[in-house]
Amino acid sequence: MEKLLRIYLTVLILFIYLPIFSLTVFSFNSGGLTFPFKELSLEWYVKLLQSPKLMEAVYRSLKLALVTMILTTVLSFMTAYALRERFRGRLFIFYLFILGIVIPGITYGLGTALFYQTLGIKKSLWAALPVHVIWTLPFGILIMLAGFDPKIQTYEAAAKTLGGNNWAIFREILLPLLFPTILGTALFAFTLSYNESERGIFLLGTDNTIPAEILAQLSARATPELYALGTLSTVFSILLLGLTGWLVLRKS
Amino acid sequence: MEKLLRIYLTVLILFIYLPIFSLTVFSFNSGGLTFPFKELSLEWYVKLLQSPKLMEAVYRSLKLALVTMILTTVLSFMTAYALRERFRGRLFIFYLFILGIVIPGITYGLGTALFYQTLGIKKSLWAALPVHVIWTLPFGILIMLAGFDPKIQTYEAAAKTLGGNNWAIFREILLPLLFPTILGTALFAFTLSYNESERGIFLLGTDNTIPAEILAQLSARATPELYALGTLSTVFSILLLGLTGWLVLRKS
Amino acid sequence: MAQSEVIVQNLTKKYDSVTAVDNISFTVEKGSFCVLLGPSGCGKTTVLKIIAGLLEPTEGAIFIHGEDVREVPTYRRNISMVFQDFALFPHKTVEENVEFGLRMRKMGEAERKRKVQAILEVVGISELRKRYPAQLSGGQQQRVALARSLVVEPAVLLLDEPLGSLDYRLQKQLEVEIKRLHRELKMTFIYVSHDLSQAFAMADQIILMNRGRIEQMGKPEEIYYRPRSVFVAGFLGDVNLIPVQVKGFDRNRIILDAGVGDVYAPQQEENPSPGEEVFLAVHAESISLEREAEVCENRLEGMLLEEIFQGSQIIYTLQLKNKQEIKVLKQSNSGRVPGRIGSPVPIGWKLEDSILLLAPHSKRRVKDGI
Amino acid sequence: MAQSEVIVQNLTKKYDSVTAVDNISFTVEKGSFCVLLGPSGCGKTTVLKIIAGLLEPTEGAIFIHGEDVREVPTYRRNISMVFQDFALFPHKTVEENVEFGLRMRKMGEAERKRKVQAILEVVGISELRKRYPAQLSGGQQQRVALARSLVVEPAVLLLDEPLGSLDYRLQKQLEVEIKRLHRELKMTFIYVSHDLSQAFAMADQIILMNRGRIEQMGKPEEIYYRPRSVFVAGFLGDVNLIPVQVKGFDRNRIILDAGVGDVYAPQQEENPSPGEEVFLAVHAESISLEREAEVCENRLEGMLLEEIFQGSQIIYTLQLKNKQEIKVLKQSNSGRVPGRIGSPVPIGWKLEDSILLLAPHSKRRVKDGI
Repeated sequence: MEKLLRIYLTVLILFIYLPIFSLTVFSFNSGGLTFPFKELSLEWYVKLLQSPKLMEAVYRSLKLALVTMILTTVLSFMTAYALRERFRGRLFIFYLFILGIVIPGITYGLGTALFYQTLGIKKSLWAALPVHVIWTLPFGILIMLAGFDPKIQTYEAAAKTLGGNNWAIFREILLPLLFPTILGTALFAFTLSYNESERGIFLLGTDNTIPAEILAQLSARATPELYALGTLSTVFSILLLGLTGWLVLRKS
Repeated sequence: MEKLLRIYLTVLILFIYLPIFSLTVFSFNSGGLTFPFKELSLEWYVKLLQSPKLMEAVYRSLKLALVTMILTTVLSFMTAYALRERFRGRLFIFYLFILGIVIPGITYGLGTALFYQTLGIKKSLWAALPVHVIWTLPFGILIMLAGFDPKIQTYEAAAKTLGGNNWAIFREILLPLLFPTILGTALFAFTLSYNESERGIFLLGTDNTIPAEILAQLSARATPELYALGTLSTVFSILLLGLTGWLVLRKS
Repeated sequence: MAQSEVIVQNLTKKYDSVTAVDNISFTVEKGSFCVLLGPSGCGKTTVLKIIAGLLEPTEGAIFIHGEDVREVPTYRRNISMVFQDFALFPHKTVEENVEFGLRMRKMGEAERKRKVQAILEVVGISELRKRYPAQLSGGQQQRVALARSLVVEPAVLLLDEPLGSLDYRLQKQLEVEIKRLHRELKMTFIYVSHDLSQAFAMADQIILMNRGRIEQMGKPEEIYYRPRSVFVAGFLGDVNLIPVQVKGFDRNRIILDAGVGDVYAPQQEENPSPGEEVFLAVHAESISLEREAEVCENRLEGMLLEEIFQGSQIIYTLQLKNKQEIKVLKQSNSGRVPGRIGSPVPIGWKLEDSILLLAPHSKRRVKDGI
Repeated sequence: MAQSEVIVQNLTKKYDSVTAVDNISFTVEKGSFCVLLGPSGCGKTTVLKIIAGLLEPTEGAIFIHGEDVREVPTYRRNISMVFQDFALFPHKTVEENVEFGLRMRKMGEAERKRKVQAILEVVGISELRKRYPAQLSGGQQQRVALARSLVVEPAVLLLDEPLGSLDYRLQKQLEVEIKRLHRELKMTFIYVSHDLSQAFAMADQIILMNRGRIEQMGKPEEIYYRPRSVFVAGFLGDVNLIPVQVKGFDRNRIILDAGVGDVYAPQQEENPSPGEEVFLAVHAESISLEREAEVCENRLEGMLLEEIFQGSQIIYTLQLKNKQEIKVLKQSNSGRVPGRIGSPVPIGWKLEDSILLLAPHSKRRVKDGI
């Protein structure tokens, strides 16, 4: 039984990672897209660094992801804090947020574009900020809610009976105890935003983020420097997720 | 304090839903894309139904989502069942699955396309199935793990001491107790797959699913029947998520 | 006259349709040790949390040190609380945990250090002050929790089943220490417990609750020797409840028909009427067997069913002719063994050990709800 | 000679670096009631789970009904188990819960119904058979759990602190009922508990564990009157542990220096050497006060520190001149009050009540780890 499960898990995981692996392999192939692997080279990585369009897009993506991260972290803390209390409609509100995950990304992006048009807001990098936050927020709330374990409520009660006011409790109890969770939320939000393309694509105008730029370039022609970029993005995402996991689970 | 939180939640939720709302409003506008709302009409919905290309794409999306749903449900049950046991590397495996959420969708789709090319697999609807499963699986595993509450392990132990073998325990204890969670996982997977575009787009070839078709048509020109379609998809997603929520939380 | 430290007035707490606390009132005197006692779900912890300000009452008022605290938040109520699972801050050392309340009160560092050191010595854990809670045993954690609550010198210390998660042996040791701390520090303690022996060991005043109401309050001896309802008598554990019917009165006695013979109880301020069906409560240790029984005013005959060794005590179970069981408690070194299982044994008790229960719901069966 | 139902042989269970069970062996006789007793974390539940097959041992063997069950999965071991939190299937009615084990055994429907009805009557809940577990009180749930495990007529019934989550009063009632079920059904019971009085009330055989090892096993009276180590004596609760030094021997006695005078213990099979430091254990209820003390062979003088009312018993705490505290237990109706707090009181006990503890770790302080 246990052996079977082990084999199943191994196969599934191999299956998930093989595509990434092939992308990585070909990004180091001096031949580029085609099958016979010619020669190991960093050629495409060099080209990537020399492409101002791609590098600008990377810079834009990083800026957007950073601001999204800050907003998401603050908002998910507040939301999770509020959702912890039992009140009428609590679950309904929770599901209203979770809807952000299942709602069709393209539809949502399209709707926002239309909404902006109605309000007369111009397309730009920062116009995509709200849809990024709305995409990352449900994940942030889920992580935060998991982090608010029931014991924390007892610690808060204890701190109150010892004379702690709300601010003291936040500073002395919540912040230090939830610090790993907060940091985990931040990193997860950053990663999600950095990799987002569907929602933002209609809002960015000419300010393409990197996934939007890849999508745009791919419509024309697939160049191997995109493989190099994909490999780098993937490695970066894995590192951030690893850090998130370590932070969230370290205490238990 | 409580009032402030209420206001904050209301504003945030309004903010999330206004774009969807404007999409919906304009889908009923006989004028179409432009701001002055002319007249309430079902014109675009009728056009949508009369567009064979869009309707075929909807049919393809439903087929793919259904198969993805079945595979995801079975695999997430097995994975969550395996991950429940404490074993060395358990968390590592868990994070390998979760990576499916944060990995850049476009990169992943691109990698898979490359991988298929290497293996000589042709682009088609079913070629997108693996990437859909890999996208929905981490969510499925998360829902299942949340559903496997620790008490279930005690029920299993009790059933064992009463003479129940593995199959009897699955049939009599796990299946009935986890039924709402299993159904919830299925619905969530269906919704995610139905709305997926990034990963599949390079694999579908000419067999566009509906989000892929929307993306393709939008590169050319935004037509208001897409608004009608977006509105329908959103309503459909909301209904499925509502059902999921009800199923997962009914027992508690 | 002693000063009242805490006054609870017509307190009610409702959750949707459930009434957890139902219009209760009591007073705790300054410097006394009050135990809120009762089965789980009786509302005792709810009362404690309302006093602490961690829950809001639906109706009623709380006065602490003469002040109506309805509008006063927890952190300004001059109370502190010890929780069942200790609730030590896991990211702070023992010293930092204990210091927390003093820092909240903006006390200077030198004085803080001095006070922390002093209280750690009082509870006997000064050598552990640099450790984190996870590095301590259950008993040590409870000492830290006590120190942390005591160091702020609250007007009232609230304790919510603080020994509930500890081993029996440790419970007994800490009971003694908590009692000693109370005596030395002269604070007012309000202690929630479901354990009768804990209440007896520590309380000046017991408030016995059931289903959100107060069943009886008073000193341990009052509750033990003068239970006022079948619930209270049942809660005391080793009490025999014998259903009887009032036959009449002679001199200073009430004559009762126990079904297997007449028994007697002292006359009350308010006597029951002849024909009324009531319960007679007799403590298991008040019952004499064999020769000793023959000099008692109440005499019945039982058959020995069972003999259970309990360490320092032995419980004998006897059966009357109408199948009513009678428990008798004897110290195990008393050396008398009342014959063999199945043999007849004379049973007796003194007139003053007959407790008549006249409370309104005295006819409810004790097994109710089990 | 009685037949052995369960044999545990050199059982060891290690988790990574922690040894939860350390090479223990014991035998449970057919039809007996065996209690695995010990503080939390002593390994008693681990042993039970290994017998049930829910955990695999690191080393050692288990025999049930003569069969080595190392390779036998739980569902074919002919045992059943009652869990601390009952573990009733929440989606099945009482009847369906109880029926489960019989269906697993492929029993026909008519016989199943008959057996379920019979066992529900035995545990006294036949009127609840259509209810779901969530609609039952704690006591009722426990009866269903018992019925569900008993109906399959296992060779051995395992009980893992089945009363741990119930109120004190309910515990006492169900103790009696479990004991009665054991007597009537003549099954072998293995019961895990941390509660000494539960073990005393029910066990034929107590296996007292500490830190993964067996400290002592035997009948309740043996453990109570002949504890073999400081741990066991401490676990018994109301035992006075007096550190003494062996001075010498006279006639049938060992002369011991208690620091405040000489005391005596009966000579042992293996006597300690003069000069050795050992502990003397004396049960709190074996100690006499005042006039009664003067006729005892062991006599000391104490000062009354404290008097704690405990319901049927009173605990007096006295202090010897060297600050050693002595607890004395008297039945509260015994009427003798040993003077006022602070007054000197003669203390005495009989020679045969002196228990000498020679166990290897007898010098460890009882407060260790607290």
